[in-house]
Amino acid sequence: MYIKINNNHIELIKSANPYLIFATIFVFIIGLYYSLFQSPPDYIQGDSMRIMYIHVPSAWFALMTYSILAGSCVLWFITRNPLFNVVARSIAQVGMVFTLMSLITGSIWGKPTWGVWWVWDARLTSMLILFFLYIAYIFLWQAISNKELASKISAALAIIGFINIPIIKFSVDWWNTLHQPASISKLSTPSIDISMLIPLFIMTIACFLFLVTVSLIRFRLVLIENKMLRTIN
Amino acid sequence: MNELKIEDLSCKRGESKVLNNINIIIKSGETLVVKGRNGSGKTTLLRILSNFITSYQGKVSLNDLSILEDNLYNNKFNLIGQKNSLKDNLSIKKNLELWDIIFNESLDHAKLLERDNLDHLINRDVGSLSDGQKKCISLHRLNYNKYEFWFLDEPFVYLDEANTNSLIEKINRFNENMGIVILTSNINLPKKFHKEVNI
Amino acid sequence: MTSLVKSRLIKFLLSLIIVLIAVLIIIFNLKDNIIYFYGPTELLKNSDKQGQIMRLGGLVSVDSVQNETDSIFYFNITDGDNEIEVKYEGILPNLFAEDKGVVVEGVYMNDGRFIANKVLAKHDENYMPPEVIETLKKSGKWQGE
Amino acid sequence: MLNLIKRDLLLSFYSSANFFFTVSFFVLILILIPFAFGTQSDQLKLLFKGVVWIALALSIIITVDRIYNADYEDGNLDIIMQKNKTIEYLVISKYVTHWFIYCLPLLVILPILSFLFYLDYFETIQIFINLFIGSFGMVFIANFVSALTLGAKRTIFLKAIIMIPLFVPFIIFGSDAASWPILLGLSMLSFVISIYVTAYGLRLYGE
Repeated sequence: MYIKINNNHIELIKSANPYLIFATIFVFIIGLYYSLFQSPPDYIQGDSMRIMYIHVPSAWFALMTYSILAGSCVLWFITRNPLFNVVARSIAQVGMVFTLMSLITGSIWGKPTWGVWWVWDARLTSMLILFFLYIAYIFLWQAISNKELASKISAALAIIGFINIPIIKFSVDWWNTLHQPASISKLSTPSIDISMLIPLFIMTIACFLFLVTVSLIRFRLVLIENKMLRTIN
Repeated sequence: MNELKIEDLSCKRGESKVLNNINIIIKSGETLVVKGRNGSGKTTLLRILSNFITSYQGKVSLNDLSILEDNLYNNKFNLIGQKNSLKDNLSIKKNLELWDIIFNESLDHAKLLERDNLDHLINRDVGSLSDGQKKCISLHRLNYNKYEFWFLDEPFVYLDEANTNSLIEKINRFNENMGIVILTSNINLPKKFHKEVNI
Repeated sequence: MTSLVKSRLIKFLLSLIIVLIAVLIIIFNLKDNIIYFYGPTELLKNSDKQGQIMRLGGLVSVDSVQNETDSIFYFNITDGDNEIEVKYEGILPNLFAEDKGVVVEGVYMNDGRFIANKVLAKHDENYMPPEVIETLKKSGKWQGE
Repeated sequence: MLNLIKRDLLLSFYSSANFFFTVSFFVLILILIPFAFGTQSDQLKLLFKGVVWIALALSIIITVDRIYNADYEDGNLDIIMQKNKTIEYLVISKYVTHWFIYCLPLLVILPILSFLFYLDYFETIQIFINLFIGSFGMVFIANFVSALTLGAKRTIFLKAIIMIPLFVPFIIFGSDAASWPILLGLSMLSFVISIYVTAYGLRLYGE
């Protein structure tokens, strides 16, 4: 079973690239404008809460990217369609960047709010472990010279690592942590004001565009690297 | 009477097809020489026959029973791969002891090594031997004698003329006892065996 | 072939049973191990925690903050039911305020007081601009602390 | 299965230097505590309970290259896999020998060390029980990581990066005496995961 992708698709991805990059930068600028100038400060935290506009989307996408990664590894094992393997490998690096981003912005936010850069509570620690899981996935693949084998082995590792995702997600509900629980999921009571939701929403779209753009570039590179194009024609 | 049958065997390694529609039948008492250039799939064929590779197209069967379903099949063959299966930091004697346990059979190694003129090496560390000597010791595993097939991957590499001849003699004796030998080689052998196949 | 399926089924069922037992064991014993801080009620219930270094979390009680000098503070931490008195020497974080969440790290003394050497402000999940808080409070819809 | 256990024990007996290195490594890490933190007995006691887990984790990480790698590289793994058609049995016997050769000596030496760090009998027994249960789980994890990284280059760092996050739960719960049931649960979970993944890895590298 070969990839159900032909050269036309690759060309399409290639030609869509500049537009996607432009759109990403454009939405990022709008989002930054809204979050830095248009939105009001928080009633307690003041201006330092603006970091949330980048912190929250990157944490979401760190988790989501890993879920897609593990999910496509599972699908690859079931269907044996190499497309899923290529997808998993294209998004891993972006996921790692998102994780690092949320860790860094989180500690910048933590200093003025909590009073410390870092605490060893369940949410922060499990997020750090997620970062190492991404590293393990990426470098395990690189370290094994037989690339077909490398894909299978690192996919198995990615699936095992998925145990960490529900731990990150629910750590704030299961245990007493310093990190606050999710703000968005509670629809009944207003945890976030609408004037703050708008920039958060724009920044989420910007992060999503970033994920898609970089993943598509990586997708093309991975295909070329694997010389899978040869089997298509 | 054993009959090993390979039907329409094709196998893909990574992106490249290494075996393409191979059909071979080998009967008891015969030797098959698998020839081919480097990377043509000789080792792959042996690893399919030894049940290590299980994802391939086509069918390999022993007496009309697929080797994947034959639970006893793994106890019938003796595979000598290209690696020597020797621990470099141990003496030959200790290595042989370890093999005895894995093969679940204790041989009179001193006598067998004397027959092959290797008995003077028995207390030497494997690390200090030459490649040819290591290969001879590796082939010593053929003395475990409850097997019906020998799968030999490049057995003549590193062997000098005398050792080559004694290995050929061993293979002949095994054939006379109705054993099947499948060996790979990319050089011309001094003797013609029963069957030869180019892949 | 059927024997292969059978052995796979047995393997699968066995591992399922082991996993279930393991998860049950973990869930039933996972009470206060990963806890980052204790609440006042939990601390008062367990008098064996006295004299140990730990973290205490809750809300700062209204009208309980007193400062002896510029750097020594006394305040009570409450979870609605119980209160524990905390003494802290140092600089309070900006977000420290009465009726707000806080986590303190220090020693739970034998006399039931808590000597803190570190105060962390715990942020809640609400993000609101100040004007909205005012209007919410006026209309009585504000349910936060 | 018994054959393999016998063979591995004999092999480790022949190259017993490995075994002494592991024990010395474990002891040396713990001996560093008083140098780093001073010799105050209360403090030593507290630190010992935590650092003993780090020492165990590191000792297992340095042994991980010896589980399957040597046999894979010299070709013995082929013979072993051929003779043990049910790879799960092979894996279980590797668990047994790996634990027996590399973890049991550490547990045997633990009481002596714990007296050096002023722990009383009761605390020693508690730590011993926790380490005993937790070491199994760590061995299971080490085995599957070893099987997954058989063909990888620069392996010891890579293995450490993969294994340390997986060891974190054991280290979190290990230092609390009352949490041995959680360690038991974790070990059981890692057993099930490990046995499938190790067998999968070995089959892949066998191909």
